[in-house]
Amino acid sequence: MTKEWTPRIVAFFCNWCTYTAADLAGVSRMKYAANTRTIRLMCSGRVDPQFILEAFARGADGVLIGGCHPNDCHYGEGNYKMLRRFALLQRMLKDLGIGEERLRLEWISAAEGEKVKSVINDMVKKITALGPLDLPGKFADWDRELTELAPAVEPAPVESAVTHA
Amino acid sequence: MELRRTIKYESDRVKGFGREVMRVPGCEQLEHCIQCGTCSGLCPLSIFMDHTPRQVMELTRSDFKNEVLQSTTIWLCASCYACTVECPKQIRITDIMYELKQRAIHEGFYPKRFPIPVLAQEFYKMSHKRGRVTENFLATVMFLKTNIPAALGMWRLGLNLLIRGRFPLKLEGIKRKDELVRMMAVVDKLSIDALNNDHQNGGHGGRHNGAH
Amino acid sequence: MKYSYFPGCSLKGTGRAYEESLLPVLKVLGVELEELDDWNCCGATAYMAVDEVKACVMASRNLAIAEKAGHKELLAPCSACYLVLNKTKHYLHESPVVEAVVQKALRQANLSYSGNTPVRHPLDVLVNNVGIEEIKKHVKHPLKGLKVAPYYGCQIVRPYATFDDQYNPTTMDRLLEAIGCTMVTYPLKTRCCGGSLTGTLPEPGLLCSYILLKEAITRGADLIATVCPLCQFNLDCYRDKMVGRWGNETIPDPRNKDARVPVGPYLDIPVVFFTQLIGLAFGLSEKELGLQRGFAPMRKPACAQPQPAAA
Amino acid sequence: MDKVNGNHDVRIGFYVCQCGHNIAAMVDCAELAKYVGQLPNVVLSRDYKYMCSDPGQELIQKDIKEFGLNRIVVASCSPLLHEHTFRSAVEAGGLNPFFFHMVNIREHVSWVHTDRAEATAKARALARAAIRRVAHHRALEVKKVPVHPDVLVVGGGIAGIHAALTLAKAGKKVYLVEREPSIGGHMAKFDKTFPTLDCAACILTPKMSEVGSHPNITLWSHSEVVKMDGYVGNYTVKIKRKPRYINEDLCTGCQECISHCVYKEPKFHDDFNEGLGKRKPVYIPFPQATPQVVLIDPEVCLNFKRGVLTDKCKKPCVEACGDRKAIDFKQKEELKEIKVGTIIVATGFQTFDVGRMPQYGYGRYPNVYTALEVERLVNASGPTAGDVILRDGCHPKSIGIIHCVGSRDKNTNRWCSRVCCMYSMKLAHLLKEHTEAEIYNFYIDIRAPGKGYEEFYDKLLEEGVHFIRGRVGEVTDWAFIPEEEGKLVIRVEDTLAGVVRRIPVDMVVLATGLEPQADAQDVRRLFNMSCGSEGFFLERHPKLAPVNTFTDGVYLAGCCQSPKDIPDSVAQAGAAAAEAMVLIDKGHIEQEPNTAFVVEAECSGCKSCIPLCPYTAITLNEGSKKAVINEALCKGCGTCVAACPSGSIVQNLFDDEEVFSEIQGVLAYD
Repeated sequence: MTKEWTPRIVAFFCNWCTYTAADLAGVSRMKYAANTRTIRLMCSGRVDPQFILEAFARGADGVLIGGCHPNDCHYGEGNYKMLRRFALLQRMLKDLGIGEERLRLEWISAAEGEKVKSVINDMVKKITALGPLDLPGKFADWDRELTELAPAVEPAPVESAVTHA
Repeated sequence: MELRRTIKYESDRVKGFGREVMRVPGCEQLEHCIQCGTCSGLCPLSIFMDHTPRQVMELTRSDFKNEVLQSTTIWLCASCYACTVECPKQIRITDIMYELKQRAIHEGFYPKRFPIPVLAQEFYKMSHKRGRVTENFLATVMFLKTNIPAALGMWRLGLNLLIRGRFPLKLEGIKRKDELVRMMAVVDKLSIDALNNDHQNGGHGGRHNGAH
Repeated sequence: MKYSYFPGCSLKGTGRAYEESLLPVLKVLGVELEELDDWNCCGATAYMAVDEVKACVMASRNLAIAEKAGHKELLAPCSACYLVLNKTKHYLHESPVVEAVVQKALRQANLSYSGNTPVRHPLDVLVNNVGIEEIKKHVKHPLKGLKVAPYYGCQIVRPYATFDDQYNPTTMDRLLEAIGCTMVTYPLKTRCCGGSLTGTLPEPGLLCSYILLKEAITRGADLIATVCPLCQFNLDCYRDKMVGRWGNETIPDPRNKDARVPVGPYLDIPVVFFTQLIGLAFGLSEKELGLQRGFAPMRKPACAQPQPAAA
Repeated sequence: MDKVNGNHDVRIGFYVCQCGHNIAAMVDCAELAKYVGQLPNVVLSRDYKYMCSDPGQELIQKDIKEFGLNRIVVASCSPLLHEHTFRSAVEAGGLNPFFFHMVNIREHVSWVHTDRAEATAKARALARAAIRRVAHHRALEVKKVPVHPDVLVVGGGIAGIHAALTLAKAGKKVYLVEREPSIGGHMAKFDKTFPTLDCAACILTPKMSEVGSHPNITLWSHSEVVKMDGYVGNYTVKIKRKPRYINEDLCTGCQECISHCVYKEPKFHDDFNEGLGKRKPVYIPFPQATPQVVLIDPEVCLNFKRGVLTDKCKKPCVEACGDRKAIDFKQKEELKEIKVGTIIVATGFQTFDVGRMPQYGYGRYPNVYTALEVERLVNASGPTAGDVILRDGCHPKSIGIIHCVGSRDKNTNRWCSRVCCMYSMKLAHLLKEHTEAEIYNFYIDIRAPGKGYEEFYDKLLEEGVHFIRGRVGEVTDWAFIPEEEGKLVIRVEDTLAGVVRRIPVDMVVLATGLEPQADAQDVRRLFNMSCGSEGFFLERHPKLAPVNTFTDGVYLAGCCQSPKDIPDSVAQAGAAAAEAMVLIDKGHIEQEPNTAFVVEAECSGCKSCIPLCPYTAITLNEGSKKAVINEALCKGCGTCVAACPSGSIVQNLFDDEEVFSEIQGVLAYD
């Protein structure tokens, strides 16, 4: 870990609204926290639950999903599809012991550069307060326990859930 | 006729004064003033002011502290909020006037015997001492302190009020004065400005969620 | 309906008539009031000029006591109090810094402020909680033909237009129409009365008040109805000074448009609290409504003399 | 440092763009280049001043040949800006253009962060992700689809008219759809135009009739677009033609029906004259209306009751029309469906609703007017034939014109409406001409930034029109001194003289600002565009793509994009027409090959993807019981990919591997 911990947030932005909004924020020289790492997708509908789990598994402290406002999806309803998965995922994450605040879905239109700024700053603030998630660290511990205590035991469900094909 | 130089030199500015005022909660919007004059246009008292409210805004923003705090404008503001609700840039002019009044009083920036600040302070004292204010006493004190002839001129008003039972002869007050004293003591201890500054410099004060 | 009641200093002094008329009227309407225990000065406008934060502490003490009292809402009849209490709520909400200070101060008195006690004005309560219809039910002597200039003053609609329109408030109009009065169009409804300037700087202060009286007169009003003790005081108690200053100004004769007459003699137009009018309509006596406290005697046109309501 | 996939023949070239100081100032480019240089598969790593410049692009091409690079990553600005540039460069270098990936370290890093170390760290993470990602890139083919040569222009104001004519003259077929019964828009209501003062009708009417008669233009007035499907080059649009109860082909515009209507006197609200005039149930909006065809208002015509045909009227209009038989009370609304390749949206603006600023007394005082009303009032063909007679029957001796009503005001609309200063001065001139009244302009700032505009301002000063710099607080009718009695009083600070003034006037004109049409949001969705925060349609780039939208093949013209005057609207309309022609004349568009396909072997035939596709591009092959995606229909949103339980759907450019490696990349520690 770096000397003094700051959260790392993976952001999945849809190409048409939120990514463009982030560009706008840049063109408008708005200043926001440098903790997000943006990954561009064509539509929030493309966000596969596995992407999110993978992000957490690889050490993200939070995941932000940005899509078009309801009715504004470039592809009609991709954002709704995401919304549905999101609801399920929230529940699942709770069971995995990952606080709901760590996964956030926001509708941000191409015009809302200001919102990109405020959402990111707000999320960084909240997650800083929550502290690190550090799943990789936990995995390591669990692995150790497993190997030390019960070599026979199956791998922890969490791990199986986050390892992808 | 007697001539006066009206030019302003940079040395006349008290640099940072404007910023200071704009940092006070409620006064931030002053930055956005476009000098449209809506405030003066609406102000029922602007017709008596040496500087119109608009000018006070500009003088404040550009650090002409002395001009601002010496102007009659801040004292003429009767806080009817007409300017505040109409300002196209949502500047809370009335609140800024309060801020300026406070500074003028703290720094003794007003003519001797000028009734308004005297009233304000007497009001302050009385409400502190007694927890409540009895207007007629307040007025009397003010007149005695500022303009005795006027006080005399007021006797008829006083009498009329007396006849109509609107001139209480005893001072109002609260029971738990000590409580109030303790509360005020707290405020005196904490320097609100200090808090403000800390608050400004990224202290999580809420309204500012700038990047850190 | 039960409210905590914050009279404010004026209603105990120069504005007694307001309290004297408010209480019986609310009683008739079955609105219970409980005067706030050991309330203190709201930290009124004059105070704010000295130390805004302390003003907030003053105000919030009252708010905190009200919260303790347990009735959901606080009734503040004086416009200045109403504004300062509301303003404090906004201020505390907006500025966490100030709130921190205030909470700390309150703790000295084992009080705390949560911000969930709405501050209401009688106009608001009468129209939006009691309701015009309910009020009509209690009218015994409709003030038929009484031409009223409704004067709201500034501080109940500005800057927080909570229960009425800030350009053209109408709650009092509706209220007084309900008890039979006729409203004259009065464009100065919310223009400033000069506040405390009338006392401190008569020239500008009195002019503000004078303009209000003059306009009401030229619009042919029998009287002016106010909602604020300070407004009432300013319009009511400085007439002699106004006559002295502007008595000779001429206005179009209210009775005959072409002629012009000096305004002086008309300046004794009565200025009453809206609650006093409601009281009259409810059949309460002028005495118990404190009407005798006004400088200008309340003139009622013959048709407005108490008469049984056409039920 | 964990190893990227086993793909060892991957040879990546990495380039950081300093973008002058734009990036270099906040990101340590040299350090970044150095860092990426030591990542696996990276053959060379450079930082350069301007990658998008020709030398920058040539550098890439040279390196590809020299070092046998087969993957290129450029860290510079937003892919939405230059991805295309670099792909072409890569292609020119002899590689498939999709062996390229772009990292946005300007809009998303250098411009938005304040700590150089943090910014550089973020840039490192993003670059690292791209390096890992690009290893998985595959060669892809760009699909070419033909562009339908016809164009749809929505809105028949001056912008729409100009765009339509430009295209028609170039030999393109154009559908011009206008909501109102006639084209002409706001300009048709104006009397004169600033600063030249040439009569609006004189310059607009010829263009209108040309539209009406041009063989290449299909004009559908009194019609609205209700649906748009398809994609750039191949849009299918549904248009609703509202019934006007007149057969357009048979009506000659003789207007006999109007004079014979049972209503002898016009008595209904006349929208074109802002309600200052009246019309009959059967009417033609204004003399030069195009098409020159009357229409019947079913809301007020005696032959209808609340819009429903009753046949109660003896219909002298039908008699008057005689054997032309143009009147058809049975006419129904009809739906037209057209195919076009490109669309120009020119839906215009609406004027600010002055009811939102009661302090100016509109509606309360009869002699307070909106600017548009005054345009009609001074107009020779207006309701008063150009005689400025007020609602109370008098002629004004003094007039106050209040600028910025509903502009530059956080309580209403924050933006400057750009045209009010000029049209206010125009109206001041015209009113002076018509009434010789004393005229006061109340302004915050005079904005006259156009050819001949400042000169016009100067001309007005010469004419003795008063200019008072101050925003009016309120308009009232209470008199302070006798001279004010019976007048409207404007109280304002003359901010230049530094004094407060009360100015009694007979007439007040409110220079209302421009705002988005009430239904702008619906229109935006219809053509799936974006809106700026004020609600005007958002251009793709404020400087470099001012008439493009985020939807390819949909262009903007006129005030629907932002307030602008006639010259600018016309210029923009020309630009939009040109952009449309670019596509038409090119004949085809290249489609981003980001479509999805099913890996038959892995598909379990569960059908869960089928209902998800908004374009019904997925079907089940009854034979193989496997899903198949019709590439032509797929638009590449990737929703099905994310949902496929067996992970058997692959999206080009956003393949699972690619995204996963990107995720791992941004999170891996240095």
